[in-house]
Amino acid sequence: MKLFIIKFLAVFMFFGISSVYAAEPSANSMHQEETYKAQPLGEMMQGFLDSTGVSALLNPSPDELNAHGHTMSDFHKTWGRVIMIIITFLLFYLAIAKGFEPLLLLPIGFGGLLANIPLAGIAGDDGFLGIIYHMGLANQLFPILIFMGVGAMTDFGPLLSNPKTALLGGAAQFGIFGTLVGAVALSQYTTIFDFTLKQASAISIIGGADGPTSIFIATNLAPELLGAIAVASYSYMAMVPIIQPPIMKALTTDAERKIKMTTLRHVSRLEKLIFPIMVLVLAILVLPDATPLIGAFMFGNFLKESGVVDRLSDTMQNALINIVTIFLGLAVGSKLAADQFLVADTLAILALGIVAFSVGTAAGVIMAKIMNLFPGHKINPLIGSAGVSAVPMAARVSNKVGMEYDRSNMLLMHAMGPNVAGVIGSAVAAGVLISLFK
Amino acid sequence: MKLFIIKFLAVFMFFGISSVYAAEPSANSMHQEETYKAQPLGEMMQGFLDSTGVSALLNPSPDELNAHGHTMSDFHKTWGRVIMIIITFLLFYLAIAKGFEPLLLLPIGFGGLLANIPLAGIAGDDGFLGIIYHMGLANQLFPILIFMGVGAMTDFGPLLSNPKTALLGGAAQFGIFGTLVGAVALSQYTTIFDFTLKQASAISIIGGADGPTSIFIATNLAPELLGAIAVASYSYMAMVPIIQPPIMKALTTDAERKIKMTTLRHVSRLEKLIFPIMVLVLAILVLPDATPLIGAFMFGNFLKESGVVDRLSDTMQNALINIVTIFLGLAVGSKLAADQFLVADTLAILALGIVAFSVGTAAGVIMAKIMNLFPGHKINPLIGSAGVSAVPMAARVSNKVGMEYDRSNMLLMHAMGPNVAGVIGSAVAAGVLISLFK
Amino acid sequence: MKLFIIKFLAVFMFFGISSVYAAEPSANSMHQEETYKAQPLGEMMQGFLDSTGVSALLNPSPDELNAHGHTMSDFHKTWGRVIMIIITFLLFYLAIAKGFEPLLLLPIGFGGLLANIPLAGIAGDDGFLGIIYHMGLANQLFPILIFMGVGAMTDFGPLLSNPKTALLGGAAQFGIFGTLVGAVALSQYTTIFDFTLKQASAISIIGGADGPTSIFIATNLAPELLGAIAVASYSYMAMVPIIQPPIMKALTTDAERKIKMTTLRHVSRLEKLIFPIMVLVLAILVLPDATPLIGAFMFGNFLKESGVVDRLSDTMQNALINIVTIFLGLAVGSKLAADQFLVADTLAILALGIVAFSVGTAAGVIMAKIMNLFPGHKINPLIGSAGVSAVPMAARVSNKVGMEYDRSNMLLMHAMGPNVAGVIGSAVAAGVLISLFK
Amino acid sequence: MDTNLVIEGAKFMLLGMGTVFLFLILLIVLMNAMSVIIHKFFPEPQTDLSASTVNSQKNHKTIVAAITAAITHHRQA
Amino acid sequence: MDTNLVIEGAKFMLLGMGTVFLFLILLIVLMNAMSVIIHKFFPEPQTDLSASTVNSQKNHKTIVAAITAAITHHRQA
Amino acid sequence: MDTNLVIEGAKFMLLGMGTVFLFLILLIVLMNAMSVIIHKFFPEPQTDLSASTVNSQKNHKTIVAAITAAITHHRQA
Ligand code: NA
Ligand code: NA
Ligand code: NA
Repeated sequence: MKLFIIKFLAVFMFFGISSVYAAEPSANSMHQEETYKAQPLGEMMQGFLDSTGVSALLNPSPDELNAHGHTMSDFHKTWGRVIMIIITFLLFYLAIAKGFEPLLLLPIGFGGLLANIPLAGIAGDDGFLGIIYHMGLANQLFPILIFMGVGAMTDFGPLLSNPKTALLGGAAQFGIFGTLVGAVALSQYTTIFDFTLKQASAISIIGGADGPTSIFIATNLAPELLGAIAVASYSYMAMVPIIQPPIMKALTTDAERKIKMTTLRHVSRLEKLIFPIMVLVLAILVLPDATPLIGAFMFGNFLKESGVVDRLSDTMQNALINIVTIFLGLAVGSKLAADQFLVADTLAILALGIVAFSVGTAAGVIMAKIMNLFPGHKINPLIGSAGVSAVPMAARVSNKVGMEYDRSNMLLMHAMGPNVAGVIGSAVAAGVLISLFK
Repeated sequence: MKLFIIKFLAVFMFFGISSVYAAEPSANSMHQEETYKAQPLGEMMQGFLDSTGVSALLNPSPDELNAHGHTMSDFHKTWGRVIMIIITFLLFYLAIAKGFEPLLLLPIGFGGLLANIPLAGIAGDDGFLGIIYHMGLANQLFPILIFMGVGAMTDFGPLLSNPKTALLGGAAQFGIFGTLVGAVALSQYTTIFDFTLKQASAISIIGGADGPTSIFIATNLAPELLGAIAVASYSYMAMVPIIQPPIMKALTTDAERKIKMTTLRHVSRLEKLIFPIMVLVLAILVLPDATPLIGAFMFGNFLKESGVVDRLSDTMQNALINIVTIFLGLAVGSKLAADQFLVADTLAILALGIVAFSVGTAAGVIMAKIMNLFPGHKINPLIGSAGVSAVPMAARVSNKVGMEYDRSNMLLMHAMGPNVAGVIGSAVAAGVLISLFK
Repeated sequence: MKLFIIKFLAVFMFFGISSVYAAEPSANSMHQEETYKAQPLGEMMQGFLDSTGVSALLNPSPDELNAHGHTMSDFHKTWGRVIMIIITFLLFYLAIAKGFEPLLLLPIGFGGLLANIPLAGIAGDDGFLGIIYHMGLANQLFPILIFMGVGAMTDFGPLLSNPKTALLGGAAQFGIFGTLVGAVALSQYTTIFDFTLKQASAISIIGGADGPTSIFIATNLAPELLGAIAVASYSYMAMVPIIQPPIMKALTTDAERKIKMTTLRHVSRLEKLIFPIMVLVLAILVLPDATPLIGAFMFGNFLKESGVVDRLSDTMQNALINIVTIFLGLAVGSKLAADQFLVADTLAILALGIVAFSVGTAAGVIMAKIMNLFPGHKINPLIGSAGVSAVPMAARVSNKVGMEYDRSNMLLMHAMGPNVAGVIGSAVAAGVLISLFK
Repeated sequence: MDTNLVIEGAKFMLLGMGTVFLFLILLIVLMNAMSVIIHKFFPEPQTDLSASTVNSQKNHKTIVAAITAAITHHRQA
Repeated sequence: MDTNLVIEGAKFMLLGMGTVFLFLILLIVLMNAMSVIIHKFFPEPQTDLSASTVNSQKNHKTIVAAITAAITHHRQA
Repeated sequence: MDTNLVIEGAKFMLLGMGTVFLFLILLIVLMNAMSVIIHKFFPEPQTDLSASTVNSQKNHKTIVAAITAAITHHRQA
């Protein structure tokens, strides 16, 4: 041991000798301008007390600015922050105890908690939440990367084996556009809401039940509403087992709920391989504005189905999507600062979001009933609700409700078709909105 | 369940009350300037039809610009894009059905597909391909990170046990410089090519048969040719089993092909540990301009051989290199836009690339024959072709051709020496080119 | 095979025909301004020789600038670089042969090696070390991400089961502030040191024995000293088994060293889940300036303890922290350029760092002795030294020294309490320093 | 000159739902066409299935062999 | 008008150590309070433990079953 | 005053191939020197090999023990 210390001291000596050689004054060793100003201890203590969170929450400084450099109301500096912090605790509770989409609500909630800390400026341009936000959310890269990973996790087999169920995923998009009309109507004729067409569009996309799509569109059309939209979107996706069943039951008869669907045909590997390219080419021809989302999704899916780049596909589904999920969640959470979230708009967004979800669910179910008016294999309308996407939970709900009425009726795989079609449908709807505001 | 809904509504109420407190007008709730302009439905439909891909491909707008803000010819806006999309399909076919370097050709191809979508601007500065390009390819970070991972995957043992085979990896660089002379000669005296010295250098490096080195140099010397150079480089690396054998057989006699090489000596761990540092120090002394590439490569190798940071080495070889491969591929693909790829230069690059590859292969084989003129253990000239690098495929080709003539002649490990020396040789050649253009 | 070649040639033809269609002159095919200037071969050779590392080290160009665009002394261009390269070799030796924190010292050392290469400019703004530095170290993102990962690896159970041991982790911070006073005193009254208050603070934080905290504070308060501070911090953390035992033994009696501590009580999952939130809320109320560090740490810990996002927690502890460790190490290493490291300050930093470490160790041990003056369960003072953090090595040292005197005395889990409290304590101390210089 | 947002919203709905259904109907047509074409011209080789079964059997046997070797080794030790 | 750095350093120490101890003492108080509250109002269900044991036993059994199946298979083969 | 690119290219080749060979020849010399020095002064301890064998044997035994335990457990159950 002693020998070792001697060795180490020798290294020290070496540094020493080296340093002596470095005799010329260098830029580093010059005494820097001292930015620190001495104060009497009393003032210093007072200054320190003023910099505690307790003081900042009770006696906010009038010149404290928000993350965007704007002034904030006193409410947003004080109770607003306390309320927001309590709201993030509720998100934690829902995520952990109730299992509400914890993968996103925990990082979003924690980001919101950090964003509401006074004086620290964590969500500001120099804070780490702000840095992460600008790194990948302001430019919409994170939702795109998430979409790649989700694409690599998606199996289009059930849709390919029963293509016509795609229509259910189309009908469910009525949740988006119906809510859009409702939102602008209430904005125009009442004083309840006051949304621009852009904002209403960004909100209505919650009805698409796709987190990344919602975040992508919100960042694009109404970044000031991003926090509320993301929270509403993921919360409602988590609440699918609560929101959907009553609607599904109200719109179907007992006989309809017991419809058994024919077994799905086998889908060849080649079909699955060509499908992502086919969808992308169709999007190119019909709606190029939807191709960033659809392209990213189909990129992930194509890599998986190719079967020759498993290491890339695995990384997309694991390390990459996990890292991006952490960053995306924190960045979205940075938009939960009190002065941005505790506004009347948020309540309106939450209300419109659940309307959008419900309308989408109903539209999917009704579409199935309409399709049953035509000849051909009958569709169990319970799988219509899966068209909103919220993959794969909505499909599981279809299955569960179906089994309530006939324990031998396995609807899961049948519901996966409209479920993934709903993702495509929402991406198309998003493309239409982007296109209209260009 | 009902209890739960009540709880959730309570949260809602809470939001509501909070929002009421937030009574003062905030920046968010103020009505934003509406950027949307109302149009009659007919015009709107027309505008929407104009924004379809079909329309954009058939009647391109005269003021549509490319990713760099320059004007494009009508050909590049229409059939050019269609042709490029078909070319990316060919890349997919080669990667999936023929096993052509799918890890890079699939992401490159998909990036190319996305880059040729009209109106969407995915390869533009605000599109996600453009963002990824600027994040890590414009600044040459991605090829450096790939090199780190490749370094961590490389075993210099075979080279250390038979050092003189490094000369084969040197001779193969004649593929680079010979092609360079040819390219400038044809540019000077004919009208076939019209390359500057910089462009010719960037193209010739394809003969180095190292993807990251090619991309690094192309980004440095001729970014406008990056797409074609990268595609050529990876395509030819994938075609090594087709390109090399005829050349190898034409240049060797039957007796030469049956030469058996002496067994490789055991290499100690310490040798492998010191080797990367030794190469780097040599590069520092001889050619500092090669040290970014060689340094990154040897960093990865040194971490692996140190044996004390396996978790870093594993991450480099897996999560990190996979993520960067996805990004690098997409970013390179963004340079496959029709207006950049469908130019006469591309054909010239493809032609020069295969010449460079073939010359390098021949030079390696001939070098082995020259070395056999001197006394000492004889070298089987079939391992000379492995000097182009294309690790480890070229070494496998040497082995395979060798076994065609003598089933008991295992050349694989002997060929790994020139194979990895070829990587170093190409990095040195790249350093010379960077140095000359500084 | 031939068929295949024909197919490939068909692709070529296709390119060719496409290119012919692309007849109009494009920006790419126009001959670019040639930046290269022809020289006689002799001059070229001379120029090339001047661009070798040997020449740059022996005859440095007078107008060579450092990574920040400032002039350098001749010493720093020549022997300084050689010395620094040798120092990085010493770091490699310590990391590999002696097991000194290889996860960080290897990347830091290699970064230092690359940063001292003449002419290559790897640590400059366009070099890859410079790019990595600006990507995540200049903005302090990397240490924050490391802290998240470390948080996800930390178990607060031992602290929760014996809360009062947190005081030991507090006392050890005396190493920071005691050294701060000493450093400014020697700067004021002697000519040995010449540090500003900011610099002295950044140096003293080495006594916190937390790598990320040191790097975070150094980047914040004295980026010009970052290299030396990081190297000192990690070196001393690695030397804990050498530095601490003599101090621990000198300050304790034989009876004290044999004190057996009561078994730790079981800690419920809920306690572990609430703890990170509790610490963060306390930090918000008392010291918001400490919340970036504490928030990141507790985010990681909270995700782990939540038990519902294991895939995120695993990624944080593996892929993410490993990638960031590689980048952080290289970026820190880029600050080991001779002109920044081979200055008298470095020696002072190394000297002050070990003082800070020793004072912290002593303060922890003495605090335990003071606590034993009060009634209640006795604390073995050997666990006091673990309060400096250096998790988990300091706790292991406590255990090892304890077993030297009583082989049945297992102190490890008891020492983990002050060990993790030391991390919190250092983060609070860091927050105080940030707050005072705001 | 105020824009009637409701009418605009209705136009959005018309265009949006129209495009979504157009897209999905075209997709259904293409999926059906692809299925017909692939089953006619590129039928999935039956051997594929058996190949993968063979493969998994092979894996299975490898595991069994490893375990047996381990046990044998243990008995001998 | 020169600042006496030593006095400033001493003030830093006072504030710094004061804050660190204040923070940790509050934390100790909170930890103790939390422990009391949780053990009183949210005692950890004993079933949790047995549940996890059952779970791990289940895993264990699965492994054993797999090995046995493998061996049986091997003997039959 | 036009540059003759071919001559420039030839110079590049000369310098380039020269540097590549110079570099690799120096590397060969260094590799041989290193080999001699390391085998003379830092011979690889033979124990290393056996240590790793012991280690892998240990691993092997652990696996065997685990399997045996599993089987015993299963028989008893
Ligand atoms: Na959807
Ligand atoms: Na090469
Ligand atoms: Na500490």
